[in-house]
Formats: sequence, C-alpha cells, structure tokens
Amino acid sequence: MAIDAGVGARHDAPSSAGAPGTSGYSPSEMMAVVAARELRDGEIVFVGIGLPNLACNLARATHAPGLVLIYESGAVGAVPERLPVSIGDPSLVTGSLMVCGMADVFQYLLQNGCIEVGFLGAAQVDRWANLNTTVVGDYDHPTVRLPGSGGAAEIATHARRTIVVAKLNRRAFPEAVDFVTSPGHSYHGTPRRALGLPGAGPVKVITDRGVLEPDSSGELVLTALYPGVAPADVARDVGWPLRSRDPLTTLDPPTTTELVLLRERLDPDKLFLKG
Amino acid sequence: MAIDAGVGARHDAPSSAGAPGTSGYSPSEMMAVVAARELRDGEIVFVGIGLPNLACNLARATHAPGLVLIYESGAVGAVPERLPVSIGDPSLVTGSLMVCGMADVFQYLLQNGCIEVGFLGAAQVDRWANLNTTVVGDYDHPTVRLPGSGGAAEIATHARRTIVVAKLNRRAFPEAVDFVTSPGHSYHGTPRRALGLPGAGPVKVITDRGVLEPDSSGELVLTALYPGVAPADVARDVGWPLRSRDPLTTLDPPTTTELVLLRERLDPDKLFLKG
Amino acid sequence: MSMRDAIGAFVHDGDTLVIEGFTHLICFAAGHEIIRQGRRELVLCRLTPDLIYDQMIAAGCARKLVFSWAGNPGAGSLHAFRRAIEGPAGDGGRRLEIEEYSHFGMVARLAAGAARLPFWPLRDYAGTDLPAANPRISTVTCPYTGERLATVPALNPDVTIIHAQRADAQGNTQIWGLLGVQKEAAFASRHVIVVVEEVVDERVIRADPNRTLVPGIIVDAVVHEPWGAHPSYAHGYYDRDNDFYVSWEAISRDPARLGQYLDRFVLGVPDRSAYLALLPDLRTRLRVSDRICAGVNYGY
Amino acid sequence: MSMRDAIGAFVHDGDTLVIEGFTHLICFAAGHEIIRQGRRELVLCRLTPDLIYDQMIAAGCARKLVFSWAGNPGAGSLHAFRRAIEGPAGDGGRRLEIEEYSHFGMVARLAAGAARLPFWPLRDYAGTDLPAANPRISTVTCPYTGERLATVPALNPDVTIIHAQRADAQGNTQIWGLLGVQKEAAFASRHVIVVVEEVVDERVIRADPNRTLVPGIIVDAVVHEPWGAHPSYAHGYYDRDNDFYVSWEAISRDPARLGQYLDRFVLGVPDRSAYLALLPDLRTRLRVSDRICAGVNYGY
Repeated sequence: MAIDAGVGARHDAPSSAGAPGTSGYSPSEMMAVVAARELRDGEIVFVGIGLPNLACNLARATHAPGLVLIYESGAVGAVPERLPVSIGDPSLVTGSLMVCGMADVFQYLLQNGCIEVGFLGAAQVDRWANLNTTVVGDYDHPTVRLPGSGGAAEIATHARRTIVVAKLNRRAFPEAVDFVTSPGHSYHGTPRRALGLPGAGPVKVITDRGVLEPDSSGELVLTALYPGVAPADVARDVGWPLRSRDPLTTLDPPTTTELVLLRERLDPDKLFLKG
Repeated sequence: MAIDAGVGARHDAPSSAGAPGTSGYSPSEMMAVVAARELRDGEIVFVGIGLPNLACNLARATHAPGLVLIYESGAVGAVPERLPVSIGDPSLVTGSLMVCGMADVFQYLLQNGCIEVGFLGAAQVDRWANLNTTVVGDYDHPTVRLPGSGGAAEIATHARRTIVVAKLNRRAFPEAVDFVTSPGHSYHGTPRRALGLPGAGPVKVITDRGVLEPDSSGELVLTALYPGVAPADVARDVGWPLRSRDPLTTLDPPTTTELVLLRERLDPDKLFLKG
Repeated sequence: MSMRDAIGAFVHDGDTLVIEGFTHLICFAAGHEIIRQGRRELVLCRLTPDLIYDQMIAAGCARKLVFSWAGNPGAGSLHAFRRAIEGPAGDGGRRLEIEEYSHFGMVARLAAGAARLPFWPLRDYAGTDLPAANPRISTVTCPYTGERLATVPALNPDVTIIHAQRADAQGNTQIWGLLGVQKEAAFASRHVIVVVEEVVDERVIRADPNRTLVPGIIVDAVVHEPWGAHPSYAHGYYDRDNDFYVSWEAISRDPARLGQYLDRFVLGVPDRSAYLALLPDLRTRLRVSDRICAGVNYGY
Repeated sequence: MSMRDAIGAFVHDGDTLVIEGFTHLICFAAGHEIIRQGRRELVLCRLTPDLIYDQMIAAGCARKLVFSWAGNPGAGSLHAFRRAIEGPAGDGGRRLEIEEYSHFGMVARLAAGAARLPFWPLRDYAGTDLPAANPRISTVTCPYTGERLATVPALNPDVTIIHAQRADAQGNTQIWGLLGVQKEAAFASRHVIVVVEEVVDERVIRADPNRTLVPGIIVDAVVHEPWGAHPSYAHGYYDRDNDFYVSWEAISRDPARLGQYLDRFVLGVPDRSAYLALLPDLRTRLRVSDRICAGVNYGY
C-alpha cells in the first residue's frame, strides 16, 4: 500500500517545513509533475494512492497515454473515472483490463518481474535509500507506530526500479532509518547486489525541493533542484553530509497544461495536493 | 485422470477373462453398482471418466442425490446432462457450481483434504494395493508404456479414502506392481502410516468378481463376492496367496432400478459398460 | 442463519479469526456482532486491520493482531490500535500483542494454509528489519539452485468470515470486483462464514460457474445481511462510505468519542437492520450506477 | 498477427514449448503450423500430450517430452509417443527423451515458473516410484515443522501458446469454462502467443475485468484463428470432436496412416482455413447451443 504509508504517517510524522516560496504552484504539484515525467509511455507501474496516482494519471493525460496502472488490490490497467480515495476504490476496477486476486498480484505480477516502476512513500528515507514505514523509535516500544510495510517491502525488492516520494525534513531524512521496512542500496554495510534483490531499488527520491539519486556506492546524492531552490535548502534537512552530482540540473516548473490537469481534472478538491 | 489410466491401458493390458456367467447383468454393470453403493449422500467425490463417473451418477440418481462431483479438470458440483467422454467434457462445466484452475484443484481441494472419496483405475494392483498406471516392464525400456500418473499419485495420497476399480486378471494383480504410480499400504516394507500419507489410501478394490480390502497390515484380502462367484474364481487370477475375511459376504446383484438407470439413462450406448 | 446465530456458533473466545476483504467487502456486520457478543482474547488476522479491527480492539475483543498494514487508508491512523501498542505500556492497560508481515507475507501465509502446507516460499525481506522484528519469518534453501528464500508459516484460522455479493443457500459464493485473499483465507480456515448481500437460487450460481470463488463444500454458515459491509463497499450494490472513513480519524483519536460511537452504533443496536435504521441516508448517498456487463455462452 | 508469422517469430528449433489447455482450448492450429515450419529438437511440455503432441512427435519436431498423463482421453493411446519410447530402442529411430511428473507436479512446476521461484513444495510422491524415475523430483525440509515435503523445479518455457475464446488486440485474454493451467503457463513463459476465436474491442474486455485470465502485458502475439482448437473445443463456440479423438486410435496405431493424416491435414494445407475447408461438416456437427449467463453489475 505504497504511498498510503506516507499518508497514514502524515498525521504524526513531523511535517515538511515547506519549500521556499515558489510562485504559481505548490511543492506538492511540483512533486506530482516531476514524478509524472519519470514515467515512459507503455510502462507498467505499480501505483499507490495519493501523489503517485496523480502522477500516473497526469502522465497518462500528457506524454504516456499507454501507461499500464496496476494496483496491489488487484486491478490491472485501471482507468479511474474519479480520484480514487483508497487503493481498493471501485473506480480502479470498473473499466480495468483485469482484476485478479492478491496472490496473483504478488506472485505472478510483482515477484515475476512484470512491474517496471514501483512508487513508494515513506516516513523516513535514509542515506542508502532504506525506507521506514513501520515505527519511529524502538520496534517493541514505539514512539509512533506507522502502518507497516503493506506491499512496500516487496515493491522495493521486485519492481525493476522504484521511485520514492517524500517531503524534506530532518527527521524524515536521517542518516539511518529507525526500522528498514523496504530495502534500499545498503543494509548494515552489505550492498544491495549482494543481498540478491532482483530490482534496482529506489532510483529517485522526489522531494518537495529537489531530487536525490543513488551514486555508484548507493548513497543518495542531490541530482536536481526545483526552480528557486539552492543546494543548501535541501542539505539542511537531510541527516547526512549531502553531496551533489556535478552538474546539478534545475528542473522545469510545471507547465500550464500540467497544472490545469492537476487542479481541474485530477484533484480538484486538493485531496492530495494540499501542501 | 483417475480411471482414464485404466481406459488408456485397456488396449494393451491383458483384458479380463470375464466373470463366470451371471444372468441378467454384466460384470461391468455389477462393478458400477457396487461402486455406487460405496458412496454416501453428501460426500465429496473426485471422479474419473468411465465406470467411476457412471457409479457416481448412479448414486446421485438413487441413494445419494447430494453427492458433490469434482473433476480434476476443475469442475466442482458437476451435473452432466450427457455422458462425459473426457474428463474435460463441457457437460461437466455447464451447470456446475464452480470452475477453478487446476492449481486450485490440486492445492486447495485435494491437498487441502476436502476430497472424501477418490476413484482410481489401474493396469496393475498389487498385494499392498500399490497401483501402476505407468509402465509394464522396465521404466527405461518398457514393454508397454501406460499413460502415467495424471492425478492418480496425489489422489491416492490425499483423498480421505480411495476406491479402486479394476478387472481381475493374473497379470493385472501381481504380487508387486512393475512401477508404483500411486501409493497403497506398504512401500518396500514401510507401512503407509510411516510414509506420512494423509489419506487412508485404497480402502476397496472393486473387481468384476468380488471386492478386496486391506487387512490391518495393509494386505489386500477378499471380503465380498458377487453372486455365483466362488473364492477360488478370484484367487486364481491374483498373484499372491489371497486370504479371505471371515465372514465373507456375497453382495446383492443390481436392482432393476439400478440396471434401468445404467442402461437407459447413464450409458445407453454402452460406452463404458462393454464387458 | 442469522448473524447472531452464526457468530454464536462459530466464533469463540481465544479463536484465531480472519475477517478478510481488501478495502472491498469488509464485513463490519460480523465484527459488530462479535463485539456485541463480548468475545475476548481473539487473535485477529487481516492484511489491513482497517476500521473494523480498530473497533474490535477498542471494544476489548483482541489479545493479538496479525497484520501487514495498519492504517486508515487515505484518511489517517487506527488510533485504538496505536494506543494499544505505542509507548512503554500501551494504553495504560494490557498491551496488544502483534505479529507483523508485509502484504505478500500475509498472502503467502494464507496460501500455505489453504494448500495445507506448513510454509510458503517467497523472495522477500532481504535487507529489511522485518525478520528481526518477527522471528516467524524464516528461510529455506532451494534444493535445485542452493538459493536462500524467505518463508512464512501457514496461517490456518479457526474461523474466516468473508462478505460477498451473493451465494446460494449451500454457500456457493460469487464475488466480482476486487477479490483480495478471500479464497485463500476461506480454504485455510477450519470454519467459514459467508455473509452476502443476496441469497440466490442455486441456478443463478450454476448459470456462471466461473464466477464462483468459494464452493459451498467448505462453508459452514450463510448469513443474509444486506449492507453488511458498510462503511466498506459491495461492488454493484453500494459505494464505499469515504466520509465515514475520514471521520474515523477524529473519532478514534479520542477514546471517549470512540466509546460513544460503539455505544450508539454497535452495542446500542441489536442487529444490522437497527444499525442501518440509524443511517437513513446511506441508500441515496452510496447508491451505485448500473454498469451491467454482458454474459458469456456456456452452451455446448 | 498470422499464425505463420507468430510461430516464425517466436518458436525456434530447440525451444522449450508449452501448448496448454486441459481437454478444453488445445491449440491444434499452432501445433500444425509448427509441423509445417519444420521445427526440430523441441522440448514439448504439457500435462496431457494429447493428440497434438502425438502428431508433433510423429512429425519429428520433438527431442523430449515433459508430461504427466500421456493417453488419448477416453479413447486409447498416443501411439506415435509409445513407438518413440517402447522397447529397447524406440521406433527404430532415435528414442524420445521423457521427463515425467504427476498432474500436480506439472501444475506446481508451472506455478513456480509463474512466481519466478526456483521450486514449489507439495505433499506428494511418498511411497511411489516417481522420484526414482525422475531425479528432478526432490525434497525440502520445512523450517517450522521439520517435515520433508516433495519439490519440483520451476518450469520456465521459452514459449507458451494458449487458445482462448477472446482477447483484445493487446492480448488481454478472457477464458471461461475449464481454465486448466493456462494462467500459470503464460506467466511462467518468456514469450506468450495467444490464439483466439474472436479478437474483440478493448471495451468488451474492460466491461468484465474479472473474466480476464491473462493480461496483455505478458503477451507477445495475438493470433485470430477461429476453430483453431479443433478437434479440442472452445466452450460456447464449438463442441469437442469426440469422433476424431476416437478415430485417432486407429490412425496413430499405424505409422503409414498417421503419415497420410499429416500429409493431408497438416502438411497438405497452407493454413487453418484450408484445413477447415477439408472438414465442411464441422460447423453443423459441433455446433453449440445458446446458454448465455446473466451479467453482473460493475456500477459504483
């Protein structure tokens, strides 16, 4: 239940301090747009509710009409006619290409290797892109109990590449997460490849100010900034000495088309585009 | 594909010498009737084509209208409107209660323990009720290649009890089968219980002259005769010193109702009631 | 059978219980009746505990929760659950035990249970803290390749309750829309209660046997309980009550409000029809459109 | 895509090939085209080799057969298969290799392949000679109970061909009636060819998504080939040609007659429509009745 983990955490995990003022669009809108641009036409995407769903439907409405949306609830090729509020919304089923049981979803679609892109949210993302959606604090006596893995552990394991969406905040981007729910690029010093994980893991972490990507060692480094953001604006909310890739790019802001689609068609009530 | 193994073998396995003259009904009819009487109303039966199918539908038409017929092809609660010629006949599907894939049949129905009675045919049945539907002769250089297990190995393993239908013949009832396709009550001296097999195994072997059952050691002994048959008529075609249970019963011949149902409704063309 | 009789006959204190349904077809009516009958010490298992287990935890029915994602999908937290496990002692009272997997792990546990195998292999959990948090997650070595694979143990509940659009009187059950893990949960279970929007003639089932998900041979009780899944939904019958899911965030956050909710909508009513009488707007608010698919030909 | 192009593009000498369908929906049209294109050294896998693999073995396409029940259901033997393995040398020529399981074993091999696991556990084969005959049947020890369970290795074919009632142009495939192991075989395979009675608009598929067995995302080619399963059947389209199954006993028993059959009905025709032109009575003889089931409501 990919991004729901983040949504569930929203009420208690420390919230983002907000991006520096950018005129004309919100950080959430920029995140949705950046995520949408990551998707190529025809790709098979394992989608969560919230920003990833918006990103996928934005991509479908713009450059990737042939995107195949798969939800862990069992809907394949969904074409939701309304904004799905839950991952099991009936609008994901009606008009889809196939509905199958969850044993098939996890074994024959995900573990099989059919999924090209998986989206994940997280309450914590660490230096090696390990993700935590389980607990803040000690597992047995948590300070904050988060929802848990849902399908996140297996998405981060099997999707050919994983895209993470999370807002910047020092407690949300620690050096090491309190609990590794979903595997990143290094676990207690063992690199991902040595763990035998089939997928590439988190290839991009899309934040509200810029994008992080793993370098060759698997450490997350800053690779792109949003308009008006400086590297220090990102680095100050990240719990490790954040390096930048050279050259560091600045991403284009949302186009008018993208903003109109998001605001008027995809999330008119700002259910997921609040901040 | 339970009894199909026997059917497939029919063309090459030595055929029965025929039961001693019994007036008014054939040995095959008597076998179908005896098999039908083994079934209790409401039981869940894993059915093969041929005599077992006739027996089940005879039981449904007489004392067991609530019998649930399951075919390995995936049809549950079949109510065939015509005589099914193959185990995948469309008449087993149309009007059934459920159709499921074969992974569900073998895992969730059979291995799960849902099946109360399984029917099996065999080219060879031995002293310990081991069944052979694989080869006559050596496996690598067979004299006669039979069809193989189909579902027989797992039916004999998992059905709570198994009923075997086979015509008497010295080559068909050897001391030890050439190949153990389906487990009986002893394998190279190891008793069934010690093998960890969940079902009771073959509890009756219904032949064309009488019925064999395992004694407490698992050895098949003669327990019932058909009208007009003497113990020696059975023993002479069995490849081990056949003991008889005391008292030995004689089974009632088919009733007029049973014969009329078999001949006029269930197999009017004598497709499976030839001998 | 009435819901009262079905719960009375098949759900006992201390049982391992599954009420399945992934967002779709979650049988709140059964959960409420279990609360009314005062069941205690239950081991509650579900992929997503959802509001129904939050309510049962709040009502004191549960000793332990076995799960993979404990949130209020799209709306927030399950606060009764969180109070029962957060902090040093959990909610002041006795701490709720938990046993935690991922979705795939829970699906695999039920698949193993349905197949009556003691374990299920899966490629999962490498590089995560889940096996350390749950020692029942183990490994097995492939006899062919030498690879180590994760395993989870079979889950064989005492009782599984599933909600469905329709079944015949024998429990031959048809579901469309999201199927979740209902089939696996039913086959894994010692007893199965099916709760349906409609009890139909056997001929309706037999007219389209490919639509049947659970056969009557494994069903112990069929309960006719229209709207029994509200605030979850039954595809083609009524929509999900998203407003209630959103409102649960505030209700469950406040133990007093949660108590009032249970007093009024669960303990304060004798059965599901009385519950529905308190919510007269549902039939209009959650009404569904007609999108009837074409049938297929079973002729031969 | 035409059958000729699909076979030409995806089936190569030496490939491991699955043409699945349990009695129902066996794609003879694909097997015949493979014979026409002269493929050699194939590893043919099917639960029930049926007449189609008997024909392919007779035509010299096969190096090896992987199977669980090799008979002519209800009618007799597969004599080309038997000649290729019986006696000291098999059919005078080169002996056919075999790898033999039970049905459950074959199903489990394809399930493992579909799930991309290297093996599948099952309770089977204790007290039988099958593991001695096939050393690929092995065991694994349960990490929880210490029980030994049988295992079979995953089967991941190069190509799987399935026949279906209908699919859209992208290969989203709907099947009703018997489902066999088509889903597992398709997901286990590197390439998938779907052959259908009807190519339908995507809207037909989307109107009833629960009916879809195989999604287009794993399908490489869709071939429109009405009556492509004859003498097998397509539920709701045409009945099984039992007469032909019965007649195969005599045809296959005699290598000369079998050769004449192949010459006339397979090698002597360019494609399926020419084959059907030789059998003008099929449409009346195997005509099906209309038994259309009611649809269900997907409204929300």
